[in-house]
Amino acid sequence: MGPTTAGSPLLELEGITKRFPGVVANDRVDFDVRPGEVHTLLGENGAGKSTLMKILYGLYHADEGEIRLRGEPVTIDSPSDAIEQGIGMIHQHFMLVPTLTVAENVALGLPSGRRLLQDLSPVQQRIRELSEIYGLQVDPDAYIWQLAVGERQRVEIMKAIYRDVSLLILDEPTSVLTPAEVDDLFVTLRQMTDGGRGLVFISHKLHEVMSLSDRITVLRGGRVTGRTVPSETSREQLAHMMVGREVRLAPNRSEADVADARLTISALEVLGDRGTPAVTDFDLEVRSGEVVGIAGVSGNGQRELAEALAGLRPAASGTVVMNGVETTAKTPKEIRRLGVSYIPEERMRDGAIGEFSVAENLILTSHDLPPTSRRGFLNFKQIETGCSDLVRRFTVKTPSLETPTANLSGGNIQKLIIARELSGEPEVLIASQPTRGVDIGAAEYIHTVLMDQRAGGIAILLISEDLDEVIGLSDRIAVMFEGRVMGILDQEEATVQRLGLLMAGVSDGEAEERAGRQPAGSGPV
Amino acid sequence: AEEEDAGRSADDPIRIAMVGPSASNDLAFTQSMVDSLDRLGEDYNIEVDVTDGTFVIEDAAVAIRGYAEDGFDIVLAHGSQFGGSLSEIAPDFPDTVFAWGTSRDTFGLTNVYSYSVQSDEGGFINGTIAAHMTESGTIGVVGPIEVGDIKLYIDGFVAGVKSVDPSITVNVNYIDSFSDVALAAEAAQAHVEAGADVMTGVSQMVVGATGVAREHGVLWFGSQTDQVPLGEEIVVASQIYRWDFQLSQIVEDLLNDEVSGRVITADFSNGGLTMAYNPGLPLADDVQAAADAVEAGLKDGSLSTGVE
Amino acid sequence: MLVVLGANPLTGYAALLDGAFGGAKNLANSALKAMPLLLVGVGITIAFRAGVINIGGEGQIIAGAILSTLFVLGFPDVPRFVLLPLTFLVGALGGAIWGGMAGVLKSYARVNEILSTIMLNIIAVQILNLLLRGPLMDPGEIEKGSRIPHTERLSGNADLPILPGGTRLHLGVLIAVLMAVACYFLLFRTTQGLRLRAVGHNPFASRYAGMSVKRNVVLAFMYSGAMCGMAGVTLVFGSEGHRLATDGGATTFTGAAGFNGIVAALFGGLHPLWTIPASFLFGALLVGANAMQRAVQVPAALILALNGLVVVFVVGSMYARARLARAASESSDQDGESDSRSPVRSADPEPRNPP
Amino acid sequence: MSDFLTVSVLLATLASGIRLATPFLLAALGETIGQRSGVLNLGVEGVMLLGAYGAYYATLRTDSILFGILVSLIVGGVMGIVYGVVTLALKAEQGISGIGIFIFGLGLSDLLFQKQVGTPTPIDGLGDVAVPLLGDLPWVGEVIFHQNVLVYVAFLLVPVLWFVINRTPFGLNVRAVGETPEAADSLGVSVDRTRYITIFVGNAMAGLAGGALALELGIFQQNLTNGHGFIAIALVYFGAWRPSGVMAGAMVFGLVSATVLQWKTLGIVVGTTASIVGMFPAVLTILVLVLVSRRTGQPSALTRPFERGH
Ligand SMILES: Nc1ncnc2c1ncn2[C@@H]1O[C@H](COP(=O)(O)OP(=O)(O)OP(=O)(O)O)[C@@H](O)[C@H]1O
Ligand SMILES: Nc1ncnc2c1ncn2[C@@H]1O[C@H](COP(=O)(O)OP(=O)(O)OP(=O)(O)O)[C@@H](O)[C@H]1O
Ligand SMILES: [Mg+2]
Ligand SMILES: [Mg+2]
Repeated sequence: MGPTTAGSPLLELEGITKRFPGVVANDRVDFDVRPGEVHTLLGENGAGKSTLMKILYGLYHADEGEIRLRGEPVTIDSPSDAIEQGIGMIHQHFMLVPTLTVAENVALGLPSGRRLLQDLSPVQQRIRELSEIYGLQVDPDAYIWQLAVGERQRVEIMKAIYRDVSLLILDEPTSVLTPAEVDDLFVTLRQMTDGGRGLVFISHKLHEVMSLSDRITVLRGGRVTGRTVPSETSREQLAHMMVGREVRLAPNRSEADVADARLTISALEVLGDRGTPAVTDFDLEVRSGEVVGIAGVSGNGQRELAEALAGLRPAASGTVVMNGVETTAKTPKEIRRLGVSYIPEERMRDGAIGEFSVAENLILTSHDLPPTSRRGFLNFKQIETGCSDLVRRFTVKTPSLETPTANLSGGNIQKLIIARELSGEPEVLIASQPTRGVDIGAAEYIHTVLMDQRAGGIAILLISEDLDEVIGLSDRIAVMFEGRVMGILDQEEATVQRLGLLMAGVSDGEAEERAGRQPAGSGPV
Repeated sequence: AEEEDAGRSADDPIRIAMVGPSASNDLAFTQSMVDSLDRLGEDYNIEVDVTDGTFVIEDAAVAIRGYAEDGFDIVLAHGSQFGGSLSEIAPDFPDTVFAWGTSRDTFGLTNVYSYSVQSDEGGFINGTIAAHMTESGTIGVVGPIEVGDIKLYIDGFVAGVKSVDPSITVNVNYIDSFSDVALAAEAAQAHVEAGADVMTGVSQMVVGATGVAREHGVLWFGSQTDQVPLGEEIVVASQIYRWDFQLSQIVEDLLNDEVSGRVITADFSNGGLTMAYNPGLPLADDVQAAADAVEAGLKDGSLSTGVE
Repeated sequence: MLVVLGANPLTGYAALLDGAFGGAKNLANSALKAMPLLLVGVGITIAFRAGVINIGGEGQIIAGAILSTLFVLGFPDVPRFVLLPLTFLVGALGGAIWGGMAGVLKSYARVNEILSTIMLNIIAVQILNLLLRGPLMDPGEIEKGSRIPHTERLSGNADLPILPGGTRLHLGVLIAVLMAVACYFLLFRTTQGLRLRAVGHNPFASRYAGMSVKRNVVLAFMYSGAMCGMAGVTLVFGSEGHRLATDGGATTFTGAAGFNGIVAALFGGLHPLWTIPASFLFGALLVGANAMQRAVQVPAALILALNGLVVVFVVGSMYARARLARAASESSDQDGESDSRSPVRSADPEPRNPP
Repeated sequence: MSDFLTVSVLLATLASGIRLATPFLLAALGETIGQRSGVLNLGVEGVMLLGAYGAYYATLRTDSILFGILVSLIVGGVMGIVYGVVTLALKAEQGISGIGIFIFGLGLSDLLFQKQVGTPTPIDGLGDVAVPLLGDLPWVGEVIFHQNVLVYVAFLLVPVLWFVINRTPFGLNVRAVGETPEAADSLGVSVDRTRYITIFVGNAMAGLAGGALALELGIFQQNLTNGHGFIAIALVYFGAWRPSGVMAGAMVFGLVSATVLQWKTLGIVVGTTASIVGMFPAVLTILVLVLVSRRTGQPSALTRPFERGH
């Protein structure tokens, strides 16, 4: 990792200010990128990272400030302006058209060689060449919907490389990748900087930040609160800079007080959206007072597993027994009545109703149970007192119980969901990605709550892609790969490396064989 | 009692209100009444107010009641579908004269007139001429809904054709709509494809059928109003409803203070129905003679259409 | 627009205002015109709140009218105070069945509800015409040979009683208002209402919370249809003719209330209570337009054209209002996950000023 | 009558079916291109009515059918711009604003007709043109390849539209914008511009569909289209958003209507059975929607307004 390149910056952002109703998302932010470097933006949720990058990419307009490219002031009003200036962006969410092929996705928005006719053959040709050069395996004729997440991310990179960008923004590109894929990605990114390109990198994973960055800028509340380089800092220090206080990166775990089995999954098979098996031959047991983690790269059947356990997706075969009752043929409501709660993966989609008030969301799962409901009518007095209590106990930051939930911050919405799900005093909790996209401070709180619940005797199934989280919280860890359990490790024997290999589909035996041949420098810090 | 009659003196115009289901210029049922009111105005001192396009019966009912409340002397509910409402409204306004049609029902009320037409007579005349003019031996009829004066006309038309030559095929097609021009056109097209070289039809949807007729040079016979505007080169003859025949009787009753609800039927003998021939398409002499003979026979009662 | 049409706009508007609001009689007419709009509008509101678009008001009105007519034909001699409530119930049932079909089609066969309701409208009209030209035709008409497609005068026991005050106002108007209030309670005070709104805003979260989206979609359509069915009852048993009639065409007896009710609902900001004044204004506009038509001879089609503009304008301005509302409210971290929902569906549940 | 199964009757029905399918096809193809870009236009019926009136009135006044066709295209296009502003700039709920456009078109066309024309005055409609060679075929040529020019235009538009959607950069933009507008936008494809174009073209085609109806009939009257527009929308679902499928659907509807009419003309169905037959297209539409409900091909962004940064 070479020293920062001298010479004039590729990009300079000066005094960028962006206000949204009620928030200053960016407050006089200065930021620059030099050719050949990776400059990381770090900050908790809502710090304004994406906003700053969207301004640079022409998706938002800055209220104040100046953008200079290669020393020249420029105005960027739309993505086309950005593209014209040689800026590319990999967005926090995939920007791909699933029904089109890779080549079509790459060709989108580019002038065709044959003007009014779409001629894809030169595009396909060029994609193959670039695949070769950058070691990016993509098939130009494949449809996006056929691709796995990792492959899709490669297509995103290919789009940028194809356009020969000189500045590439990567907004949380690694959140959906296996550690091995992250390594591959970093190799490609390094190749890009070696070619003199500048990169802006955004990630919540501090070890990635430490390993890839040349420089790091930390945002808090829309303001720059720190600038540093990896060699002069640590993960703990970065966390402190982001949150503004001391953060415990690893939660406190007490001794497990395990009792009888509360959730038993045997030989479960679940079909995915396309009708092919997404979960196969799945066996797992979670006992009272125990956290069982499920690690894995997203798209390996975790979502289908969670949905099947919730009764949202039929099981093709196999059995699930919760609290002693077989549940595969039960409705979501019946399962909930057995004392099962969920923290769904997609919080705004599955967990809460944005337009509903905080109170309405808090009673969503118990609205038809006394005392919330009385003979079909809502008991507003009871709702008021019950919800105030929950908001206080779970420190949900909200102006009032009537506030539309969409107005809350992501972390607070997550706390609201957890408050609701734990309010029914469940015996089984299925938590999917409970801290995904949640900032360090809120994550710390959520971890504490989960540990308290475990101590209280709940059986917790924790599905997470965040290895630190899984290792930190779980008593046992099952790794899911292509719908199966690749292996189950006890907490003590679980390391990021071992889990990473299992997540990539390499069984423990194979892993030992390979141990000697690991590429240097690719291991996470 | 003349003086008591809402204080109307002989000099005041008679106020007539009309509620009609389709547009005043539909070249069909509603227009025939508007035209008739115009003709009536030549003989009487009248003031006319029209609400047209009230195909929704309840809207018509509100208008009928509104006119009655506003003190009109005569309120015309021009459409047999309005009878149900009228039977409920008329008893509330014993001093207002109501007339409706086509119908033969006064609900036993003394202030309700009903008017009807013996439209089978004109149908019979048209049918007679049509039978003489067809060369293919196939005639098409585009009808809307099988009710009242429409059914009478079409039955009369078929009878007229058969009276000349029973071997002629008459394809009758009720398209179940007074207004669906496209369907009427397609029905006409089907008739043409079935070999028809003469057609007839009733109601405002026939404009679709006459378009097809013009395109294929198929002769056309009309009813209700003079349909020559729909095709000078194809419209041979039309039966015309002269509602002023019935209206003038009602006005006379009113002026003579002899209002008593009754049924007034127009036919060729009393002049309530007449024929209009297209001067641009004169009939052959023998055909005209046959038509005139039928008309004369209907007038003096020596001939009957045989239609119920 | 009047000027373009060559009419004196002052005379026209004077006639419109007078026709709509001038005197008790005209006010009553406006209220009578508003009555089915209100019932349909409230029904449409329920559907909207549950995230489905019900264009099937016409068909559901007809279904309610047919079933209630059959009922009264079958039991003409039941005393009025028993017959009337039962007639409304049966009419509501008819509408609920017809609406429920669209719900079932959407939930269990994934048929777009906009299209299915439009088709169900057509089918209902044809069934109505079939019945009125066939088994339900007034025997008197058959006897006379005039064959007008309407039923016999229905039992006087089912006539909607005229309210005191010397106008034509009848019980149906009161029932419509009552239903609007009832639907307000249903939507915002009951557990069922919470489920309907939850499903409408976010089916995914509702599923996760244990609600059956399919079931609630069907229910929403049934409630919606029930309201329209009751509108059908008021149109038949409160009509001048006291009978079920058709013009044989697509407009039948409804006067396009099934469509105009949508306009009223939008006008009322998709809130049951605001739909009350909104439908009244709208009913007055329709009544006044008829007066204007007579005064300055402008075709009634003008009102239809204006209605269309109103719909487009109201829906269009919702976005602007939503934006303003968003700008006004304190908004914080949306976490980039809030998806853009249509402004209509994210209409906030609080009453808003009628336009 | 027993001769309803003769070859000539069948051919006549086929020809009639093709003719009846034409307005469906034109309107449905226009709706297809709009929906492929993610915009649902429920106002087709209203636009068709305005196009029909425009074509009729222009032809009535100028005696030029060509001018009439042009006017129907322009009227449709103008409505497209209006609808574009409402749904793209104002982000109005598409389902409802489309109904508004329908009601507006229904009212305005009737209003203008009553004020400007009044009495239904016929115009000389579109004459039939024989296709060279094919038109000379015995039997078939006589019946099927003697149609008015808009029939040929409509059927030619099927491959043209397929080509534009699948083989041109613009078509690529349309498909992307209808599926994942955010992705298209992030690559500099203007979502709004693409949609304005498809709505403009789609509505112009709806206007033309109305024009085809009016010029074929040589007349205009209130509610001339009588539900054509709504069935055209259903046909897009039927055809799974593909021009060829839409064409198949339009033919099915055309043929069903033609057969029903033929049967009525020949007295095979009479009286109240006619009502049963009258509801047949609607029942068929629902059945079809049930059968194709797999939704294969439905553009994911259909009815979803696009706003950058959301
Ligand atoms: N379109 C918008 N309208 C209103 N507020 C917005 C909008 N976009 C972002 N914000 C607000 O601006 C602030 C910064 O958000 P931004 O998405 O930039 O955060 P971030 O640092 O990228 O967070 P994360 O780590 O969750 O991605 C937040 O408070 C957010 O709620
Ligand atoms: N040479 C090429 N140039 C451009 N696009 C191509 C080429 N070859 C294949 N395609 C792409 O392949 C697909 C064409 O598939 P296909 O011919 O099956 O069309 P379709 O979408 O199924 O349409 P339909 O079945 O309605 O005719 C399109 O997505 C098209 O863009
Ligand atoms: Mg972000
Ligand atoms: Mg194909």
